[in-house]
Order: sequence, then C-alpha cells, then structure tokens
Amino acid sequence: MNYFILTLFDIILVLTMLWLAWYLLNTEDIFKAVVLFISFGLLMALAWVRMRAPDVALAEAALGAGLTGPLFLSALRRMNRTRKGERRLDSDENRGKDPKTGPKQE
Amino acid sequence: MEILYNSGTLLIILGLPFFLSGTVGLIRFPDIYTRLHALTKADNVGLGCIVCGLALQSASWAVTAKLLLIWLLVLIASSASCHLIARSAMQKNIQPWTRP
Amino acid sequence: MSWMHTVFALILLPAIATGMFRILKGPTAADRMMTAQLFGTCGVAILLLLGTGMGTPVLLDIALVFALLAALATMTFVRRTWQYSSKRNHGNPIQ
Amino acid sequence: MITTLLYSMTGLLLFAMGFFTLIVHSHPLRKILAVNVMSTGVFLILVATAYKPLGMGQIDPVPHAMVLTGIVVSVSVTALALLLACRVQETSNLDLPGRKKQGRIPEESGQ
Repeated sequence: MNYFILTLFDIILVLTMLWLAWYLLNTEDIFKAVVLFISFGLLMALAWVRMRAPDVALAEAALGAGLTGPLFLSALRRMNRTRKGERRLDSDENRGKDPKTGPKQE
Repeated sequence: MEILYNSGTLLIILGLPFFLSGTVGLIRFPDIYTRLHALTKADNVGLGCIVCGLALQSASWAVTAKLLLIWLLVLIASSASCHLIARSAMQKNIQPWTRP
Repeated sequence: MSWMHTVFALILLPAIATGMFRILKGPTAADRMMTAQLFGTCGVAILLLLGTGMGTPVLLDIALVFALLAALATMTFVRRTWQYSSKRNHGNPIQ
Repeated sequence: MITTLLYSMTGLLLFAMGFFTLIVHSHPLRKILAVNVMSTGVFLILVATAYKPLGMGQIDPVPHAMVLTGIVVSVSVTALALLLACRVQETSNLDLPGRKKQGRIPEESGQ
C-alpha cells in the first residue's frame, strides 16, 4: 500500500517538475523564470527526499532554495538597472559617470 | 494512547482543507490583497493544524519541540514577508479590489 | 511508518502543482513571489507528513531549514527587486 | 525499479531541455538558469542509480557524496557567473557603432 502511494507521489512530482522546467526555460519574462526556478528547487528537495537522500535534500534546501533565489533576484535587479542607463547606487561616488552615457560626455 | 493518535489524525485532516483552499484562493481571488489573505490562512492555520496533529502522534518530547519550532519559524517568516508585501503594494499605489 | 500520512502528503502535492497557474499568469510580480512562498509552506507540510509516512525523522531537520530560509527570497524580492521598479515607473510594477 | 527509471528519465529530459535552452536563448540570466537545470538533471541521474526501495538494504553513499559536492560547486559557479554577467552588461559600451546589435541584450524581460 505504501509502495503504491509513494509511486503515485513520484509520478505527480516528476510531472510537476518537468512542467515547471519547461515553463522555466521557455517564458519570455525573466523574472517569472527566476520565481519558477525557486519553486523548482523546492520540488528538487522533495525529489531528493523521495530517493532516500536526506543529506542531499538538506544541502539543496539550504543552498538551492535558500541561496540561489536571492542571488538571481539581486542579479536581475542589477541588470535591469544598468539596462535602463541608470546609475548604481554604490558606485555613484566612486565612478562619477555612467557606463552607458559616459562616452557621450567626453 | 489510541485517543491521542486518532485526534492527531483528525487534526491533520482538519488542516488539509486550509492548504487546498489557500491554493484555490490564490488562483481565484481577483486582487493582490485578497490573495495575501488566502495565503496567510494556509500558512498559519493549515500548518498549525498539521503540526499539532503530528505533535499529538509523536513519541518523544524532542520531536514535539522541533515541530513547534518549525511552526513558530513559519509563522514569523510568513507574517513578516506578507506584511512587507502588503505595505510595499500600498506604497506603490495598487488599489484594493472593490466590487464593480 | 503509516500509509495514511503518505496519503496526506499526496493530497498536498496537487496543491503545489495547481498553484503554478498563478505564477504563470500573475499580473504583478508580488503574486508570483507569494505563490513561491505558499510553495515553501506546502513543502514544509509535505516534508513533515512524509517524514512520518516514510519513517525517517531526519526530514524534520530539512523542514526546519526550509522554515528558516522561507522568508529570505521574499525579503530579497521586496527590498531589492520590487522597491527599485517603483521608483522608475510609479504604480506600474514589473510584470 | 520504476522509481529509478522515472527519475533517470526525468534527469535525462531536464538535461536535454537545459541544453536546448542554453543554445537557443541569448539572455545571460537564462543561460545560467539553463546550466542550473542541466546540472540538476545530472544529479538526478546520479542519485537515481543509487536508489533502493524502503527495506531493500542500504543505499550506496558514494553518489550522494558526489552530488553533495556538486550542489555546492554549482551554487558557487552560479554566483560567479551571475557576477560576470552583471559586469559584462555594465561595462559593455552600447554606443559604439557596430556594437548596437551585438552588445544589446534583446528586450526579453517583459518590460
């Protein structure tokens, strides 16, 4: 009985993971892809748990779901900011000029 | 002992509809604030019922303490982040949904 | 090791799978982030139930790590990603 | 048996999808996401080969150790790649003639 239910759990988990990965890799919106990637890391932790690898699941929960998502979000913000030609806050005083509008001023 | 186990199962069964209705509310509700409302119910009450049920069924006190610690952490995290989202949405002038 | 808890975890899994529609079509960015947070809480519940169902109490620790790090992504999003876009185009969040 | 097969096939499909995206799309963040998905597929195959059902004996710990190391390395590689992508975007000069098409990231972010 338990074996059957766990196999059903596996099938639903795998289908959800594949669906998620498909949309994660094919949406136009990059922010949506990052959020889908965070959810994907969570489902990956569930998959490690199902394959009786709790140590790997612990590492995935700490690193994959907890650390990679904020990393991607911060990088997305930085890239969006520089794309619009705006200055970064931390390098305003240091650099003095914008990398995009810099050559025009010279 | 049997009564404790059965009441724990009952509490878990009571907690499951909160999660399912939280998901349904997240899909069906029209507005960011109402979706936030559905989300917090799933977070607090649903997980609380499941944690209480599992704590009634657990064998040792250490497991019970760990379960309650998990619930406390989720409570703090969900209330803090939901408050942040709601405040930030108010600051961005997103108007609450009203019945047309 | 009881199969009833596994059934409960199996019931909670479609809740995650159907919540994905909100990520796919959520109008604002905060909707998507809220769905990710609901996934985190659902994952904690599934781990708790599965730990009893599969007879491995180690899963409680993984659920503890999940609960610890649940707020991190949302906080980063609100403090950095969403705050920034509000300065540029007011009231028109990143889609 | 069916669990091993299921997760191995999932890992294979994830690797294929990630590889396809790595070639087709041009946004650097999406490329990093694709590399992450590819590494996840490889880890999935590795752990699925070591799986044994409940009560069928102990699990081989060597693939688990490899996957654990791989996850940590993958996270640090992701951080380095994100930093490099940000630096490339910040320092690339879009105003030079001839760099317009090449240097500019396509408007993919839904803005």
